Amino acid sequence: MVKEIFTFLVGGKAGEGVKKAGSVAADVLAGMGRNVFQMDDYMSLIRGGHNFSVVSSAPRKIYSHYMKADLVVCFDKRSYDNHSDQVAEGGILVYNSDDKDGMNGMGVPLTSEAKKYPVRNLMFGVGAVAILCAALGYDKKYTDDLIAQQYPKGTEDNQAYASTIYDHVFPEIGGKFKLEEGDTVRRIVFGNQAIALGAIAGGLSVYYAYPMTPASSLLHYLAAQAEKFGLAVIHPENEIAVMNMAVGSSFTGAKTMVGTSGGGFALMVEGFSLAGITEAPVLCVLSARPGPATGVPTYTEQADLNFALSAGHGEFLRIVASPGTLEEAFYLTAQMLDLVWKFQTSGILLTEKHLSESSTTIELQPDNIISAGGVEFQGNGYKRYLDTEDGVSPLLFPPSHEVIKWNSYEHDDLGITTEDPYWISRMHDKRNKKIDALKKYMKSINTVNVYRGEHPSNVITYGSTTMSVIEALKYGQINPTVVQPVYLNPFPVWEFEEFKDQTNIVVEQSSTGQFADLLREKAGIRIKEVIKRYDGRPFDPMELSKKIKEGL
Amino acid sequence: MVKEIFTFLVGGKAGEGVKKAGSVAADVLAGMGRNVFQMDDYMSLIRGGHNFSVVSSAPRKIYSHYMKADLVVCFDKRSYDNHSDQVAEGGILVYNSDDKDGMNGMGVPLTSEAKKYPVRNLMFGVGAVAILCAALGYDKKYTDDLIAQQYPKGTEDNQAYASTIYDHVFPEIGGKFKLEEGDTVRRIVFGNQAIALGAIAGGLSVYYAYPMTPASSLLHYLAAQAEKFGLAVIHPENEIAVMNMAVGSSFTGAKTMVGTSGGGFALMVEGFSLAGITEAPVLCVLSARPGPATGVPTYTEQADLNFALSAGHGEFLRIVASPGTLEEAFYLTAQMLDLVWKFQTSGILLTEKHLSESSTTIELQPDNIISAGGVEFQGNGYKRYLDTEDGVSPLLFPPSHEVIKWNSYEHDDLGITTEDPYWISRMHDKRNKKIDALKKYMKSINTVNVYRGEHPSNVITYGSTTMSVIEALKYGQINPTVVQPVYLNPFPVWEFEEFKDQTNIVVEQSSTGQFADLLREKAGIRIKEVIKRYDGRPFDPMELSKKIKEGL
Amino acid sequence: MDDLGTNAENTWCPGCGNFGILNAFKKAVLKLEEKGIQRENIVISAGIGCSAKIFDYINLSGIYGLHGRDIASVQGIKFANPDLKCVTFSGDGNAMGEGLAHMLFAAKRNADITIIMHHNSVYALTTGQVTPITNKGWKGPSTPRGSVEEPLNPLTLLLEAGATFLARGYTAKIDHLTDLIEQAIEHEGFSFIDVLQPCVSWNNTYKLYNELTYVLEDEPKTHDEALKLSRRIDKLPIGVFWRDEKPPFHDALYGSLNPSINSLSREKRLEMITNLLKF
Amino acid sequence: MDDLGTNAENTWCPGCGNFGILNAFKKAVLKLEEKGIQRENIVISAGIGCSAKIFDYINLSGIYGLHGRDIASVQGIKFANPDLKCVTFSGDGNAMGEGLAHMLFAAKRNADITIIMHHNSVYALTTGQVTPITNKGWKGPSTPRGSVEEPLNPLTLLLEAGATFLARGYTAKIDHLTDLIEQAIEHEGFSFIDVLQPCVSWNNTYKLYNELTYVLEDEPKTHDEALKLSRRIDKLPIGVFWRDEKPPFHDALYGSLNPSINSLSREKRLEMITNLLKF
Ligand SMILES: Cc1ncc(C[n+]2csc(CCOP(=O)(O)OP(=O)(O)O)c2C)c(N)n1
Ligand SMILES: Cc1ncc(C[n+]2csc(CCOP(=O)(O)OP(=O)(O)O)c2C)c(N)n1
Ligand code: SF4
Ligand code: SF4
Ligand SMILES: [Mg+2]
Ligand SMILES: [Mg+2]
Repeated sequence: MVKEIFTFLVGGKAGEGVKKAGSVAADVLAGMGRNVFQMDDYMSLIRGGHNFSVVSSAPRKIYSHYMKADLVVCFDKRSYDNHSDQVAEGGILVYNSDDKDGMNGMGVPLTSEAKKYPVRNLMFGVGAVAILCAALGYDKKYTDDLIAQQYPKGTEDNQAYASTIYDHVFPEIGGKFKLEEGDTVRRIVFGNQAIALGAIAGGLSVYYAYPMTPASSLLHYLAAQAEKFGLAVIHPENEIAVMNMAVGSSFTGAKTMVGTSGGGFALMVEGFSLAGITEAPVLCVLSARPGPATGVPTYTEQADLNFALSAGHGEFLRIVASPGTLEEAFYLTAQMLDLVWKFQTSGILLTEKHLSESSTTIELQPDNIISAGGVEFQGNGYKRYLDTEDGVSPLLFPPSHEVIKWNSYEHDDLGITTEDPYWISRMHDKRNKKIDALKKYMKSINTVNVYRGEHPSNVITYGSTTMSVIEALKYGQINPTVVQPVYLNPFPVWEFEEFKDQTNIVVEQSSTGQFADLLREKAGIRIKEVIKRYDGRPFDPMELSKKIKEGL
Repeated sequence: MVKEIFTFLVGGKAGEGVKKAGSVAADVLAGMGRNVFQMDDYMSLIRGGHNFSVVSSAPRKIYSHYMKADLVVCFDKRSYDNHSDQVAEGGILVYNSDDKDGMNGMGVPLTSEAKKYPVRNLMFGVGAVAILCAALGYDKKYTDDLIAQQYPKGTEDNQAYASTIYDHVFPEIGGKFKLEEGDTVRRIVFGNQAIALGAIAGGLSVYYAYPMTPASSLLHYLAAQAEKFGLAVIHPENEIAVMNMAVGSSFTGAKTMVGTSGGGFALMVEGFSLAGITEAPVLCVLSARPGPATGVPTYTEQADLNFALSAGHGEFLRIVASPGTLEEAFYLTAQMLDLVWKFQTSGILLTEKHLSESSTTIELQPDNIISAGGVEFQGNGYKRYLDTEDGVSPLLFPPSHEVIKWNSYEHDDLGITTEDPYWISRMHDKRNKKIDALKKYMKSINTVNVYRGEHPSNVITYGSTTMSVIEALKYGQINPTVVQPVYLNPFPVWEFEEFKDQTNIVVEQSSTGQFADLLREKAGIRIKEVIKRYDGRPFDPMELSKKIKEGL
Repeated sequence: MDDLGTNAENTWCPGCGNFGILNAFKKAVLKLEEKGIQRENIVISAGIGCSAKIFDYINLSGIYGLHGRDIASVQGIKFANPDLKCVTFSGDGNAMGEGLAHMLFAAKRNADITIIMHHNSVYALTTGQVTPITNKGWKGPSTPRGSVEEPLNPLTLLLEAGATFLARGYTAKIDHLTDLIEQAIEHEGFSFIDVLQPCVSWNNTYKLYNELTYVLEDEPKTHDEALKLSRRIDKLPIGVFWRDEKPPFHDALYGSLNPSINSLSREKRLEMITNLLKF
Repeated sequence: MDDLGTNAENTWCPGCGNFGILNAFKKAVLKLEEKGIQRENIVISAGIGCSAKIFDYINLSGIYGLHGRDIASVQGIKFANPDLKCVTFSGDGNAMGEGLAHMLFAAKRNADITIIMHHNSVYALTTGQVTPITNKGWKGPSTPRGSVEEPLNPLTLLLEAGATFLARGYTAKIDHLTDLIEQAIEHEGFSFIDVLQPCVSWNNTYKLYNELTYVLEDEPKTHDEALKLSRRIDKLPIGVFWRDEKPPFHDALYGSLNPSINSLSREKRLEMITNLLKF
């Protein structure tokens, strides 16, 4: 059986190596030159519960996992209950016969075999990998080498275990799946890694963050890379410190970024407003999860949009952009770092758990990256808040013979506090000029992705949902035009003129349809239907394609 | 000379009794049965600088101070420089001849006379009061009594000083202004006092706040009234504590309110979102000043509108309403307290320095007040988040045999944490139902004030700017219809149908025109012109009436 | 005791110290019931973290608050209804990191609440980062080269802030911990228990604590003795470190008023306001 | 010295203790210049309050931050450019109230910054409310019946948090204060000066401080002595209370890296990333 798309799903308890098995599967499939997309679904706990990892692959670029899998491996009864009906036609279901028997599919004694070894940690995952290897027709040598490479701890036990499991399943499923090889072997990158690398490429020097899912892996990745790239990566006492420290660091000219999720961002908004009035270039990565409040920490949602668009008291330029794919996350992060420096203001890279924590094969052109910059002052008589034609004042950094004052109060052009009506309104005007200047600049760059289709209607979406939409259209072989605003504030209305009165379907992960409202309210878009999902799970391309078809 | 409107303006340094003189003047004028409006303009400092107080009065209800004054008293040169061109036709300018002489107007040796007394604190203010009494034709006895009543400390010195100043000016200006008496003597109330009294009337039990101008006087007033009314009024370590404590208090059934300005509110938004998901009834008074960040603490602006409308991560019902007058502030605060309890959610009473800190004669009908309420549970098997038709679950408070769990995580109907897609989307739906239920309810109450006029066009405004608009129209004798949405979220679009395509002029105190955008985007209002002011000062009715005339 | 549990799925790692806290707390509630404190008068709160999950497992009313803010919310409950016994379960990251100011101020004002701090020296639920009380050198994902900071000491800080009841317990000494929890809840005023809580997944300290802990024979008599004891690291005393008497905040501020109950009637309020607005 | 001032209008009350801090600071800068520390290498910050207005009056670069957050912002400056000497002026409400956690953590991590705390025991700019270090009984507008809380002690808390330089000064002893400021700025690591600052408008403590303050002869040698001294209230010692040596945070975390200067070139970064993405 040769299939274009091949999906592997592995489910079990946290601590059993589910995610790792998914990653290894992704590597195996990527090693065939295929493109892969891995989505990890896990609960907010450390051991137990129910996690699963699903890896879809294709010779072509693939934008989403599929919930119907060709090979499903379940470590326990709960996984079985959750996933036994997600086996694709002609697919295989493998379950742990020690946990419950007499079920459909193929039973494998994962537990009793594992018990023969001292360290059982992650071992089920190793078993899943062995099952995958067998199903794909790889031999034992390949499997052994793979285990050696991917499980450096306790390799021998793991190899022995893998071998047993392999032998168990091979007779029945060996070589069941013949997959087309792809053109080239690509790196797999996870979303927050793409963001981190984009930031570094764009010139990042300092990163502050307090851990918060799903932004934590950005902190972890950057902390691990700090020494190599000469970065300061700091985890302070709380998010308020994070934002206020970031303003301090940007004062020195260091390109500074912070990252968090909704609750942490809520704590940052006072400092965000500080960045607004001091005109401090600070970029915040806001990776959303379902809210309000603590919400559902390890799942995905797009419900922080409105909050992001108007976060912070008072009026100032907030640049908000959201990447549609992991590739875009890489370039866009660098571009946003550039923009906050060019326009000296605060910016938000808005993303979601689904992008931050999913992985995919990726081809990046680091050379295409934009490096963050800004106008630097030359000469004497520096005025921090010089009112210029576009409202952007030249920058200067300490140490300097000139005095550079950033001020959280309203101020005159020297940065000295004022209560004078003249300066109050003038500084409002100055800052507002930057909004116009940015809009003008945005007209010279790509702010909306348009994937032209032949069907005379459009699907409008944004953020990580873009990936779901693209894959759904591919799967469903429908081709409306896909319109994805990358920039959300200022909203690039000028790009929407042509779509305004066409048949538009909006797809988003929010319960109130914030994005649809934004389109209607800011760009006057007529909307036929809004497809929403807000149970914390990303869209599945099959289901979504059906919904889009119905809507068109 | 008999005038309808009489305005008294007194200017000097902080600490010289400027504001007190304004209040005494307001009392004097109110004592004549007239209506008064007092606006205090002061810098963020304790001694020195330049403050002024302006009190306008009329036999009819008056909605604003006027910047052209009939009697101007300047304590120092700076005041003279600021206000000497603000004397109305036929008006009188009195200045301190010890600070600078040879100027227009009438010089009085305020300083050298004051030096004769040990305590000079506030004494200039006493002088200003004496000047007012003389100009209004009050005799010395009246003046003496007034001083005794208003300046209980150092009364005799103050009376002696007042007498000297009175004698100085009487020959020239004695009885210059003959004012029409009004119908009845009314109480003078300041904005935050109206809010405080409205809250108390509505059932307030607990108030938390951290001081922040222009919300501080709400804390101070409530702290002073706490014992009398049996309230807990607490000033904790910061605004984050304030909001999270408030959620805790509302858990017990106590009607709880908090108050702050933009920067403090920014710190509260995480807790605000907590109120959203726990469905905690909490009312926040957000009294705005110019931003961003520290901005201009003692001045006025309406730039926190968008922030208030979507504050907090995630999706939940945020009720936002803004009073147009001090009377409305009284009733609306009680009504908002009621609504947050009825719909178990967080609400914002959005106001501005101009309302919070201005004073006016007021006639209140406490009986018209609404008392805060909510559905209370009866019976057994309590479920905190029972999904009902309108999404509102019955309330129950500890101690109870039933278990009552409020949860910041997404939860099932018992309030137990969940990651189950079923409950996640169901609870989103449940909370969203409250939005619809509230909208339905809002259709049964007054959500938009419409002051019908004869001119075939409308002036749309909100918040304290409403007062400026009404007075400007009275002054300019123009009568377009004034439309003032009291509720801003959910926005009462249904009330705007008739105005949509008419000639609309918007008046607001923001630099980007947030309110105009809201009208355009939410209600599809066609807008001819937006009149904005954003130098921290409220509109002056004369100037504003000119602008409105031009716009019509 | 069973009915003090809930149907929520327990998602702690097998062997986690948090089980000890759960058991000790339930036992303490039963004992308090014997003494006449009804369970419905005990309300609980929790921040966010593994520790905080205990909220779902105890069948008592309360608020599952925000990370670091439970200490504020639980005070809010107390201040509005002083009749309730208010306990919050705080992770060490929660209480000493995000929530440090709230805890110190609760001690300062002698808020009549009980804080049970789950001391595992990691941000466990967010995968093992350093907390403010983690030892220098800790290699967590945010400090891959080892944390460079000295830990804070919760007990000495709280002593300086004016706490009136301070204790330390150990999850493996359930009866001892039960007793501490009972005393803490009974204490009128601020009470805090530093509970040594091994985290088997990120920081398994059972062996260490089994070796180092010992039960205090005598409670320190002076502030200085308490300080000294709190600083010990060669051995880890468990027991009551400090006890003092001061009027609780609500009492000092508004005496016997119970704001959630003693609300004036609508009529009374309106009458008083009408009078206030009359001349 | 004149050129250390600005054209900003000074809006402090005549006689305010803040003038003493302004003068002492300017003097200290001149003295440091004599020692070779150039003024452009000194940057300042401030929170919000009367105290913070000093930012406008000193002709040095820096950030006028948020209420309570200056201590975070000034650390942000330091961490990004460790070559700069970083000083912040914090009101006591600012440092001990809204900003308490930032201050304690700055001490804990030994951030190489100097905090000059204007100790006037009131929120002066917001009209005289109680601060966390105001004595019990204070009748401010938020505590009309008198505050019911005991004050915190900034020095003992900072000692417990691990501060490496602690001192107390008095605004009326300008030369002494100058000397303390100089030493604090020179100190490598966290430094804090508790400056007794009479507020003539809300809390005029000149008489009290003139009576109670005395200049310390010897610096305490031990932590215990420092604690004891910090607790004295019968007399108010001024001088250096504590001095310790520990590597400053930036140094411990990333050695000699100066993030704002030693940024890798674009080429180098892209090359490294390309390599990282290759097999
Ligand atoms: C404002 C905010 N920031 C960050 C988080 C993410 N977060 C959840 S739990 C936690 C740490 C928990 O550590 P601790 O309090 O020690 O609890 P433990 O898991 O160790 O019991 C963090 C940082 C959050 N929920 N909210
Ligand atoms: C978040 C926030 N809350 C409140 C305020 C209002 N505020 C400004 S200054 C101040 C207190 C200042 O007291 P302190 O720090 O002691 O300075 P002082 O005026 O006494 O020098 C407050 C509460 C603010 N600016 N920001
Ligand atoms: S990670 Fe640690 S603290 Fe969390 S449940 Fe597991 S053992 Fe307990
Ligand atoms: S109010 Fe106090 S602290 Fe502020 S300037 Fe006046 S004297 Fe100084
Ligand atoms: Mg912990
Ligand atoms: Mg102070």
